[in-house]
Amino acid sequence: MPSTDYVALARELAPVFAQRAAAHDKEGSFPQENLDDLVRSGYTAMTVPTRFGGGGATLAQLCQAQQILAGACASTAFAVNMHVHGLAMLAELGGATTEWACRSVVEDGAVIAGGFSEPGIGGNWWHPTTTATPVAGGYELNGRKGFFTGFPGATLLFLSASQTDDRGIGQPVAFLVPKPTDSTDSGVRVSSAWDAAGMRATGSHSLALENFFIPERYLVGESGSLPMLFMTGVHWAWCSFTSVFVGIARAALEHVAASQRNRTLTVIGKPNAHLPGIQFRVAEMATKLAVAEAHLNAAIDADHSTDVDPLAHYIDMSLMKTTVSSLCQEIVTIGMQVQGGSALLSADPLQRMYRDVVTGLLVPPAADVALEWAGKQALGVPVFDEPRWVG
Amino acid sequence: MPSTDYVALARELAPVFAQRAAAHDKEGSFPQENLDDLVRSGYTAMTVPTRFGGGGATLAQLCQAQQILAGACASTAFAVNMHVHGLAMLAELGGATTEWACRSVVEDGAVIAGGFSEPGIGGNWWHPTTTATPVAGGYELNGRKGFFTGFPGATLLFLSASQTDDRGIGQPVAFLVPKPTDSTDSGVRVSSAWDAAGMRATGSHSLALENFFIPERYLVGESGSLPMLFMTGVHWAWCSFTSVFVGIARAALEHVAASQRNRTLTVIGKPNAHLPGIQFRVAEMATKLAVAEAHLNAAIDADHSTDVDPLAHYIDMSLMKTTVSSLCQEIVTIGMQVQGGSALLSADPLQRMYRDVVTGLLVPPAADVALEWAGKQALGVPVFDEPRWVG
Amino acid sequence: MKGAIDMTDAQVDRAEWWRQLTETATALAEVFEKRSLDNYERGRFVSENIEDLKAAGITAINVPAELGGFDATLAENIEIIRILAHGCGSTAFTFAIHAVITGSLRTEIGRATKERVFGAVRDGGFVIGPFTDESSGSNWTMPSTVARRHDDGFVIDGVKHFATGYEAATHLLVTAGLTDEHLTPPFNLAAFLVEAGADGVSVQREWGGFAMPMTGSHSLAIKGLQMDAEDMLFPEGIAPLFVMSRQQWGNYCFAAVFLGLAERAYELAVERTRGRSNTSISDLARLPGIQFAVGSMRGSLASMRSLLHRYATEHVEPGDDLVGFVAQTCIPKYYVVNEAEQVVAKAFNVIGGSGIQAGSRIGQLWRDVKAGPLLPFTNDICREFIGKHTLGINPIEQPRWL
Amino acid sequence: MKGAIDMTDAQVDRAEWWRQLTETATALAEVFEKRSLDNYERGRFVSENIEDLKAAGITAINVPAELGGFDATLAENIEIIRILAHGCGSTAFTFAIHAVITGSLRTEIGRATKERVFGAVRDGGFVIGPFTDESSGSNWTMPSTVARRHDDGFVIDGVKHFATGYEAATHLLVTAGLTDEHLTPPFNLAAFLVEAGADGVSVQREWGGFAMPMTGSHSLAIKGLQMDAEDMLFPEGIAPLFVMSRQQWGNYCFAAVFLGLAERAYELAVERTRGRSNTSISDLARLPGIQFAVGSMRGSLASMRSLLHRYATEHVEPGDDLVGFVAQTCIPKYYVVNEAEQVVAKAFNVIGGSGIQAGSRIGQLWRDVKAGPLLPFTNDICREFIGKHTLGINPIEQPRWL
Repeated sequence: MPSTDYVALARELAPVFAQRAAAHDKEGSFPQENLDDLVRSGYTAMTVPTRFGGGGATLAQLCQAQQILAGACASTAFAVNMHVHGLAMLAELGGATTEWACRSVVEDGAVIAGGFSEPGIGGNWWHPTTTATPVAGGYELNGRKGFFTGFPGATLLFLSASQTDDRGIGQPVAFLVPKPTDSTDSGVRVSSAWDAAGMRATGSHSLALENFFIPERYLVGESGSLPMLFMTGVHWAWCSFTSVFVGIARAALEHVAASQRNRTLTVIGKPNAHLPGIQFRVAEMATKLAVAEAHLNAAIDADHSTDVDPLAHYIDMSLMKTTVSSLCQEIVTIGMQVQGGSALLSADPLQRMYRDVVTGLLVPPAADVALEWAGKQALGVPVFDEPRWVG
Repeated sequence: MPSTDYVALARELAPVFAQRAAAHDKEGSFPQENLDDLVRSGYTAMTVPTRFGGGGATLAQLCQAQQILAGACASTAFAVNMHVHGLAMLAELGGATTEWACRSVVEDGAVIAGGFSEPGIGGNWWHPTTTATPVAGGYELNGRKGFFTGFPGATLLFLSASQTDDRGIGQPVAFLVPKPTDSTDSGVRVSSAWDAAGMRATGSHSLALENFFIPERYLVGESGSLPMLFMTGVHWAWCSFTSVFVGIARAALEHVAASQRNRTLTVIGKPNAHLPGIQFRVAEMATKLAVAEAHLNAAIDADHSTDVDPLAHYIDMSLMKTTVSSLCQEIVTIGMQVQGGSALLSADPLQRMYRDVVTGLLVPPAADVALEWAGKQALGVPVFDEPRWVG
Repeated sequence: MKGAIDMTDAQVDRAEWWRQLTETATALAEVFEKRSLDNYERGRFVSENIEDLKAAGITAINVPAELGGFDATLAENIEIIRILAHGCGSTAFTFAIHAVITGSLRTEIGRATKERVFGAVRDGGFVIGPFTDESSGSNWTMPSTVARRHDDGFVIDGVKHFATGYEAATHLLVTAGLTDEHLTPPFNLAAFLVEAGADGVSVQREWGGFAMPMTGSHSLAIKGLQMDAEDMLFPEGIAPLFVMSRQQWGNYCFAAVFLGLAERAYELAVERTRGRSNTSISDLARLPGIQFAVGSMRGSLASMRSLLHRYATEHVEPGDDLVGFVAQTCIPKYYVVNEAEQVVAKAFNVIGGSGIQAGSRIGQLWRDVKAGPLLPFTNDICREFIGKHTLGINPIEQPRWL
Repeated sequence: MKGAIDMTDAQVDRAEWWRQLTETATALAEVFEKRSLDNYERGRFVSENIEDLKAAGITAINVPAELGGFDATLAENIEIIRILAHGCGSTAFTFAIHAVITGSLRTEIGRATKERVFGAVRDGGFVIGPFTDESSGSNWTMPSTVARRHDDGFVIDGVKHFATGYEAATHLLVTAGLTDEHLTPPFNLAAFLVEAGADGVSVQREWGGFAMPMTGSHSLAIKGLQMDAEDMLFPEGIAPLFVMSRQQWGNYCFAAVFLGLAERAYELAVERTRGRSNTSISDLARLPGIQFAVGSMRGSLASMRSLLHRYATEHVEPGDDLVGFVAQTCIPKYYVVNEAEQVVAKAFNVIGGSGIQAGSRIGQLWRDVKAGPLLPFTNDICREFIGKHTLGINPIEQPRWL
């Protein structure tokens, strides 16, 4: 059990983050002061194992805390998400790099950002096009990374690349490496700064990796082991991602319910909450939220041990993310209708939630692949069979 | 028949508006140069009757042209919408004020903006809280107007207010009055500049009317006739509103289809368009768009004469707007899923469409009132009976 | 028939003729609904209803004007089908099969065949087409029924499912794959006009359908059925093009059946609510939930009607892009049958527990409406055709996907 | 019964006992499904199945531990109901009524009544409760059945609909409004324990339901039914609180029936597709549309299961806010019954036209699933309770709306 109550900590930090959210959203600026608060308060050490001085938080604690942050400022929660869940996955892997990273987090306030998305691979993260070429003392990486969430605030980069094995086949490998502090000629260049409709304050830049040298010691795990590592640890990723969207949806419902209890139209003389149309739509929101929470919680509480078939585990987690993030987007959309025209005003946080929550439909795992794999598995069709479909 | 082909004109103007759209959206600036183009090209004279030198465009022509503008820049289409459909409604009303307004449009390039929304009345436009007090030579207006779309570019203001009749009952009245050019002490003050998540370039400011004097001659129609006038002419309002959202949805489908035909993932080696998941979702979009278009067109082609019961007419038009605008929002949301993560980038117009199209759920008529009235009418319950519900 | 012939004799105004046809259809739908309450559970074929439709001249609406017929448009066929579906889904669907065949065939066949078919139809003939071959997955391009050349004619063998209306049929349109080696699917498809009662056609399994139980959609065994050369309706290789270019008839007429079912479900919901009370609610119609549901059904039905009408008037003839046209005709079918399910479900909820009582009409509608997405073009085929066409991909190119 | 008693005698580990109960339920569900294929159309009451459940000790799962019973939790009741629904909706629903009554009653009644009821249940008793009064709109707070005081007891008159399981019942829980002037609704509500076969209870109309046809949910006429004072289960004015505080049993157990139906529909869709082919498709399971549909159903079912499980374990006992608790218990019922409809519809589409053939199991599921939203709490009541509660409005305050 962690000595820190991270859920209480999230509750403590949330109101300040909520106040700062509108400005960062407007400017698309990175909420560095929020990240500093998270480091200072020990939030970023949450998933570091206790043996390395961290909090050793459980998946359930991580997810609950992230939901609370997301309800206040979804960008902040999303920006720190790769850090908190990535550390948990690394901790399960073990090894020297992991220990070094964990100690950096606890002792030096290190923050990890991760990049597994690339232009041209869609949701197929197991097929990176970034190449890792062995050179003296390490590797040289070349390629492009998209949606590198949290990059501005990171001190460590968690990166995937493809290394060609002795059969000439590309195998995904991963590195955890200090972010170059020298912005020129370091091999890591922001090729396109983040500018988007939602999650605007996540600093999810696109990067160009150009002969980026990484010393050998920063390699994580063994070559080729990445897909299996990711499948067996995927609950950390998909449950924490999903928590961000559930947090937004819950905040939207609470905000809408409070607004409608307080808003009185002159023509009806009672709060809007007394209108059956408002009640029925709020009921849809509340019901969908209960479903989203229950499905997420069931995934959090599921058996994540190696007793479970890794593919089935990966599929169950992916289906959960697909189903729940879709429910969350519906909840906020209904909320917009309940709230009415004022929901569109920048002064109403609901419009930011509407823009942020749609990200849930867009981040990995891709819904179509989740449904395809779930269908194939149930129907006894191997998921990697070629041709992919026959008709 | 109008001598100008306004649909062709919209097609001609659209590409330029589309180029300008991103910048105005980013800044939230009013697209004055678009409005100037619309005036210069005669687009704004579209619905002025031919007897006053206008185009005398039909509802079908208006709606088709507005759909095209909306596909390029929804804010521009929405900002000019009150002008083009309002003129058509005024033309049916006739009278000296109308003739003066029509001639101003044709001869002086006048542009109308309209304000019927108010804080505190919800969608109940027939209950304005702005008061019109008779004074020597005219009226003095006091109150607040919200969502005064197109205000920055307008030269004429179309306003509603409530005048207390001799029984002490408030009756809605309307005025069409030159916009004061003196911004200080004119009685019309921008109390809150438009700053919103969608339709950002519409300049839909909130106004405070403070002892705003309006000469008698700017009164439109007779006191108390406004609700009936609006009900019988409502097809101009709801069909043109809806056209804006159908235009967005169609543009979204075209944009998504083109993107998916051109985007090739390295891991599949063919355009994404060959993926069945993409095909199925695009099919949903195309089907819903066909439904939206068909329902809108049926409303445009419906009998709008006084042979039709005004309440039934109002309900049919309102149900159409409710059903179709909801389909349009769904189309764009599915489009976001098809497009994937890049849909969120400011560089992709789809994210703007996602923010603009949700406005369709928020502008009048309110969905819940439309459903309530449609249900009551079918069930033989008078729509204004009190108590409103019994259970 | 009397009606129809009197009309032509008297040179009655076409609009007046149409008015009489729709009025008659409306009146008959009410009669059919009463019969449905009696016969649905037993799954008795709607032969009495079909006889009524014949007597009213409704089965003859597609007889070409040159043969003295009403020569109904596709939109008019749809309107009649929709009206009939208010009373009885089985009757509307059975009639729809006849309407699809007679409506689409009249412009595509030679004078002699036309007189043979439509002369019969004018005099009370009823044409059906069991199009679903054994284990073909409803894919007409891969028939399992075969036609072998024999002397100057053909011999046909196979099994056909869903022979809707068989008991009322005077003629059957039977498709089969020619065994000629030079013809590959789908160009080996041929269509034959078979007189009812011909040797070699027998009922293999009687219909006992869960939905549309009164359509008599038996499975037929076709064994050694002998056809003359002139019984083949199209020249070799042309039948597939005919089928493709006439999909609008199937897609729109089927959609009309389910639109009609949804409309009737809506009416029942209003009827069961308007002015009703119980011990706790003095007026069900004043409950907001009922009002919202009724309003929402109205919106859905208006959408469905607009869509189907638009397609039945504006997307009636294929242009140069035949496959693209077929893809477009899927749109109203796909939307209407699925939306109809939602409307019937909502109406059922408004009616409430009393709708569960046996013999209730809403229960029949709930069963019938489920047939919609299962009829060709099925949902997945619709999605594939519409999606590929919108994305500029030919829906019938191979490989179908990656 | 034998099974259950042996268990207690042997002091068998409770987990092992539970394993045996679920295994037996699973095996029986398969038997019930075969019977359903034979009996559904005829609407024969599932008496054989109820006898099997008695023999297996499943009807006795709610017998309190102090009386030697398994004393099943609400979550365990739900699990059994869900399993039974895989085989037969009518059986699962009939059992659910008994489970709701026995499960909720055991903690609320005195020692003597408890021994009377649960002694009987342990020995094969089956308790049902026809709760729907004539023209009450399913609103139990406004009963039309009345109980008049007479000597030291009561005389009951009224009509009760939906007496599910009547033919198997050994006991009936009959609610009625006391005619005492000092009691106003809902506080005049009283509940009586009636032995089956009592004079004054007769079948007024036999059940012939469109959905759940084998539940024997007859309408009962109650005329001059005489009750002793001790047959009244709760003190005056307490019955309404009992009903309110036990709504979780009805809402969750009903939801479990429809979850089970949806799960079975999904299984059938997979069974009918896996490894199947036709003349045009070599392997149906390799079609993307089928895969997406199966994947999407899996997602839906996982959501439904998570939701119901969460509520059945975490929202089991009311706290201080009784009405708020009732509102919360509506959530899984509302979601599951409506989502189940969507899943069954999707499964039916995957199965395709062959599902329309008579006697098909998917057709039975399609009919049964429609009962879900019509059972209390109906959709509109759920929406009202959930919405008001979320907005901080007491769902039972008056006036209900503006």
